[in-house]
Amino acid sequence: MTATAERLTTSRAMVDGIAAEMARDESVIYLGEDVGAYGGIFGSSTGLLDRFGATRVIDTPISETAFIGLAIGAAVEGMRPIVELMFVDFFGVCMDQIYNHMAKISYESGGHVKVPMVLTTAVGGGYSDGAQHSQCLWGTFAHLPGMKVVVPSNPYDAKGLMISAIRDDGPVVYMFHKGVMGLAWMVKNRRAIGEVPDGEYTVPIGSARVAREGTSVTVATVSLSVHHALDVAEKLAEDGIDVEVLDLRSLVPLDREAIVASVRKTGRLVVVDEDYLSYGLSGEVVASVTDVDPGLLRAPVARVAVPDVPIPYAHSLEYAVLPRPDRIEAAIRAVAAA
Amino acid sequence: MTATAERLTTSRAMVDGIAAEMARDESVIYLGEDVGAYGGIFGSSTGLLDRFGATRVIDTPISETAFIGLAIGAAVEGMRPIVELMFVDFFGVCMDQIYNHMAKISYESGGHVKVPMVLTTAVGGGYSDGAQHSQCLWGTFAHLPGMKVVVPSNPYDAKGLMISAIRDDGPVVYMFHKGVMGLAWMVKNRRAIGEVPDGEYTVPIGSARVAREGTSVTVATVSLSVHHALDVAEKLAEDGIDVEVLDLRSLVPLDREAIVASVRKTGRLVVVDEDYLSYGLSGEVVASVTDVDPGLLRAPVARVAVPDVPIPYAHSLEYAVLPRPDRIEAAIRAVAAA
Amino acid sequence: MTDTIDAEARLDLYRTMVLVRLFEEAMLREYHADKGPGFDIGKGLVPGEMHLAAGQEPVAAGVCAHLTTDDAVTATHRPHHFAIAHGVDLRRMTAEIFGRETGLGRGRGGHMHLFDPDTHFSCSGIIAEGYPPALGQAFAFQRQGAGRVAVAVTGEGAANQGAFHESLNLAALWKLPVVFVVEDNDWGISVPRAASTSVPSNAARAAAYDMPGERIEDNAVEAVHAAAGRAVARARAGDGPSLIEVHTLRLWGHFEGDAQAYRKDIEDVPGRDPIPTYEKSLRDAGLLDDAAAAAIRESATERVEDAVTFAKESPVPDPAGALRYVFASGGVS
Amino acid sequence: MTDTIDAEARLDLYRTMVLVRLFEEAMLREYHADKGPGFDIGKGLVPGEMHLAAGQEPVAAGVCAHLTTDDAVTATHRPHHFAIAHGVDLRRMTAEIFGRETGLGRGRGGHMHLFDPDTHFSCSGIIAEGYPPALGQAFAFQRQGAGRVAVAVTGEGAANQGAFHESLNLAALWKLPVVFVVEDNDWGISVPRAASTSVPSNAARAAAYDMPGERIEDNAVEAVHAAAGRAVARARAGDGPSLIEVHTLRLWGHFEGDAQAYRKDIEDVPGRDPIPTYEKSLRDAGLLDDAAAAAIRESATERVEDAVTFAKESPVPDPAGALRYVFASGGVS
Ligand SMILES: Cc1ncc(C[n+]2csc(CCOP(=O)(O)OP(=O)(O)O)c2C)c(N)n1
Ligand SMILES: Cc1ncc(C[n+]2csc(CCOP(=O)(O)OP(=O)(O)O)c2C)c(N)n1
Ligand SMILES: [Mg+2]
Ligand SMILES: [Mg+2]
Repeated sequence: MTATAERLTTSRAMVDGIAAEMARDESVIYLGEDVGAYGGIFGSSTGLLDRFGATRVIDTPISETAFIGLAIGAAVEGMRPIVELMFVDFFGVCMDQIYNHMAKISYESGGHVKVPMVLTTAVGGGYSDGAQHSQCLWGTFAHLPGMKVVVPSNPYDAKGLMISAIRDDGPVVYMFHKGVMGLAWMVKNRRAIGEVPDGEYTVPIGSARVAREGTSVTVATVSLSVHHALDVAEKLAEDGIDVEVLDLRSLVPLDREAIVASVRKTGRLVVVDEDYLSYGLSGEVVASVTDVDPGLLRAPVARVAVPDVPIPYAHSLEYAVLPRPDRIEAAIRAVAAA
Repeated sequence: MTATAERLTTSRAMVDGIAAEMARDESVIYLGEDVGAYGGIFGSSTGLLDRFGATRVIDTPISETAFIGLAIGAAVEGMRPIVELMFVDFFGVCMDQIYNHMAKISYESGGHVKVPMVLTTAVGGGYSDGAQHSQCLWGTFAHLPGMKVVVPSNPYDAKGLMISAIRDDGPVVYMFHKGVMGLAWMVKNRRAIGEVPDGEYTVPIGSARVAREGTSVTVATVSLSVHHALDVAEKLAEDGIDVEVLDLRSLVPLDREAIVASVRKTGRLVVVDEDYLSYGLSGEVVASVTDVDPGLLRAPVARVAVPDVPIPYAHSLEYAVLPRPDRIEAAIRAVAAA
Repeated sequence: MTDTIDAEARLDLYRTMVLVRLFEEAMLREYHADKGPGFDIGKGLVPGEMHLAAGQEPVAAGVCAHLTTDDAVTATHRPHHFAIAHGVDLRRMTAEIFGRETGLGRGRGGHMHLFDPDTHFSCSGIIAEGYPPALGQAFAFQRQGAGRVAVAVTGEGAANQGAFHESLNLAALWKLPVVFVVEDNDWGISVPRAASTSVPSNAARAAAYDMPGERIEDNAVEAVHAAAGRAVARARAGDGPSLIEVHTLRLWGHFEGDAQAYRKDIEDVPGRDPIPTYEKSLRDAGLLDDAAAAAIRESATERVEDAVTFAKESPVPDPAGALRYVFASGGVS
Repeated sequence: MTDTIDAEARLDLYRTMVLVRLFEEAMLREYHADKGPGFDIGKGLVPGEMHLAAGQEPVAAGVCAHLTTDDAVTATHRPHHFAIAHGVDLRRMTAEIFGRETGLGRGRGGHMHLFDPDTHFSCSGIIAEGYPPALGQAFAFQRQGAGRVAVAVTGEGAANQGAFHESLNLAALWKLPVVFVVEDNDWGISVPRAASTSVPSNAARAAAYDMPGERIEDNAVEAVHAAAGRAVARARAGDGPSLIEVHTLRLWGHFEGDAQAYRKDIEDVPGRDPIPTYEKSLRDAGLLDDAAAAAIRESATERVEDAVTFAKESPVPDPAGALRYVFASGGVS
């Protein structure tokens, strides 16, 4: 293990983590649609085929139920498959394998069977891909027991969480937002590129990261919205609103202590969520506080999320429903002033 | 329309509602596995085949994607299908048709296409049916936009909500808890049988019902847990704890005003949810209050739900994780005392 | 059930193919017009993924020639050729692709989500999941007894998805008036057919449902026309579903921006373009000369450019209306 | 690859069938022992749904005769016969059905969720969804190169589920060492095969994947044994998957409590019991007499009753441990 580091995009950092584990452990393989020669539609496996060959980096038919199930069976027999669901939006064709099998076998077997696998999947919108290719849906996965759910926002975490996920003895869902990957062909955010240590390191699953310390308002969020929240925080600092940005990083387990600790300090909470508003992340974050003490909240909570509408295609409409910086800023100002 | 009424089980009331609409409207049909001669595994279609014949009450192959999709296409062409997913736990084999098609076509078509259909499905545990046959999962459905979600707790609502659901010009998911159906072969609750008016009537979708007025603590819940909550409330009344029980009845739309109004009165909130704890109903109910004013809450909120564990088989374990009366009672006492 | 085809029908096939091609060329142009500098998928008047069907015109033209707008078509993520061949209004379809309020879906849907109740056309971006709703349309038609049919389209990659199997079985079981069409363009994005499909022909799979299955080679529009004629007639007669697989050609990338580095047949692709081939056969048969061909192109160009102009001049949706149409009542709740 | 079977192997088939049957009879007895008054599905030492496999013994016996406990089996909601024939520990399996801490799943799983890593056995309550994980076991075995195989079982009703199709295609494509077994007991709960399946034989569907397919009629255990022998040998040799459909018999209801009012063949069912039939053929062949038959029953009874006693004497899980084993680390988070 070296102490050097490189500046990588999130996508390259994710691949770096996979490659490190594939080099270390023969039983790690990467399976999915267009993950071989294509390198993953969103760059999640670029270069792996060249390095590890077609027996370990495997293109599948468009049969998500069959190949995700295959990964489960292989994991049960001791392999450590990483299997990609190209867009999370496609979960409906294969959710049974995911939630009724991958996630439940450990429990149903009384811990006698382990299912060490990673399910990777691309999430997020913002580029007019319409209602079936733009969703986040992490709330859907996090609601169902038995799978950990991680959602990196930056290159460092992307690699470290990937290594942790692969080494976990149970199933981990690893959701990468297209907008944080630093892809050449999408709108770029400067936070999608960053310092990534060479070699192995892990980021623990289940611990949030204070992305920015502040005292006025807590913004709890994940993924691309972390970038937006930090941008907004910089701007608001000029107006004397000192925003604390909490990057939750992992939805299961959820770092409830970090949420409560931050709100204890600020007394004000904004949850930013690119998933749908209702029955999802935003409510759970709020409840993490009210479970302990609703008195910590000195103002109504603002939930900046997709307002229970399919993601529209037209740019004007899509930007109206996504938690864009303008909506985040307005919410923080309102909560800070309340 | 007559003014007479009968005492019916929830199951018979549900069927009564379906039959009334089938008699009135030729385009209403009932499709699903074992809905014909068997009459529905949980009595959701008993007697319909005899009355309406095999062209309108139709047994399907075990091909949920195909036959739910078929219902969607038929609805698009002007029929009003009711289609049954035998257990909600099976949603993973057909969720794409449900959430990416049934629920989104109206929006994607800019309102030009309507999908008037009802998806019925059995939910709930408590009889040792294990991790794949005991779930509620209403949080999963309610999180995804474009479908209304109703969850009746008693015979009157079962019929009235069914008629509303059939008449709705969009998709409605109708979730019936096995434990409220009044089935001969399951543990019986006296509230699973009740007065049901003959003929047509509707219960509006989206309005909660105050099942019991009270001033000390609000219990917001649905379905079988309403029965338990009322039982507990009766008991606690003797100790001077005056519980208000809110039967939400519909999760989408959610009657947020009713929740806030009740909490405004009591200042204390317990949410009882037979679905999984995290990222679900309980958080959303809490957030409905904190969206408006966290100051309404004079004590921590108690969430009595399934604690993010697959439903265990063994009776001792299952009863430990379900929101049984003992846990509800303890939670109300704690919140009342806080 | 005849395999002969008259001159006017042949010219119609050609007209449809040309119209589709000119439309796809226009989309190509408009899509790339304002994606730069570099290539940003979210930019421009036509943002998002764009799956064009150039090369696959024979399938849509040959099949839809047998349909009226009372029949239904469910298409895929690559839907334009079928939409056009089936008679979806070109202006409103184009406006949808441009995300305008005048579009088929008032800009809410986009190019993978074209819904037209007037022609019973729809499509879906989810692989093979357009098949099941087609069954339902066929189910409703069967009850009406008027001989209407539903055509359900997928790619060859999609034929390995569960929905394909379930749909074929259910349609055969209930003798639904469906024609299943598989467009085999050799690729599912970067995955060649041999790496996805365990049999050389999906037509062979029809036997697993006791259904006629036919495979058309060489992207031959008249062979498609003939096979579809038989399948549609069978469905209209109440004899149940059929499956047709057409070996067609993806002339361009899977979607725009696809560099196709994986594609070994790439050199050879332009030479397999079905339109010049068919044009030549019509010329050889004396049905087409320079003037007639030019007139067909001209009229198609006019229609396409009219649609593009209509789209560009149409209003962008007001963000204030973003929540309309979630429910049938119009609003979000 | 031979169809001949020696005397000991024939007796073994019989022994397995008898053991399964006595187990199912014991479950029937224990299940109904304490459901009253009336019938409450949630009551008693063995609560919940109970799908017994009486009548289907020939399938499990014939197939599993070719396996060792290094091979994998994934079964369905009706799993006992395959579990027993594959050699799952009877005590721990029974304890699981009784929901005890000593059970295969420490009481967390139940009768539809039996997982035994020692014999690579598992099952699932979701129709056809046991097929895909079997592919993964076969995939891991293929890489080990030691000739291990995975057997994946469903009912005929399940063969119309998407997972069936996807699994067959993928297994054939990658030449995975899998044997797909379809138990055709004529019914999917109350739905007769003719109302669910568009073809008379699922073996015919194997051709849709370029895979050998065979249908065995008459619930004939030796024919199952022969076909399975060929399929297992093929898989072990690296030649890929096969499909076997067996026309078997559901002797009892779909689950316990099923009144079977829908079942028109009900009168005729007991006469088709495969065990007396097979017993007679062994007697006719001089392989079995009263004493030997009695000894087999006696030893099976002993094993079954020992397992039931073990289960009943085992501790009920402590509610305090309800959250253990959600994650591999043991806890809920
Ligand atoms: C269920 C699902 N899985 C994966 C995808 C991603 N995807 C979109 S198009 C495509 C390839 C489709 O290939 P094919 O069916 O042959 O159609 P073609 O693109 O060649 O027209 C894939 C994998 C999807 N849209 N839906
Ligand atoms: C996806 C799914 N759909 C429906 C069911 C409910 N169900 C359980 S068993 C069964 C019938 C299965 O029939 P078959 O496959 O023939 O097996 P058998 O019961 O006859 O052994 C059904 C419909 C289920 N468990 N999973
Ligand atoms: Mg293709
Ligand atoms: Mg069966």
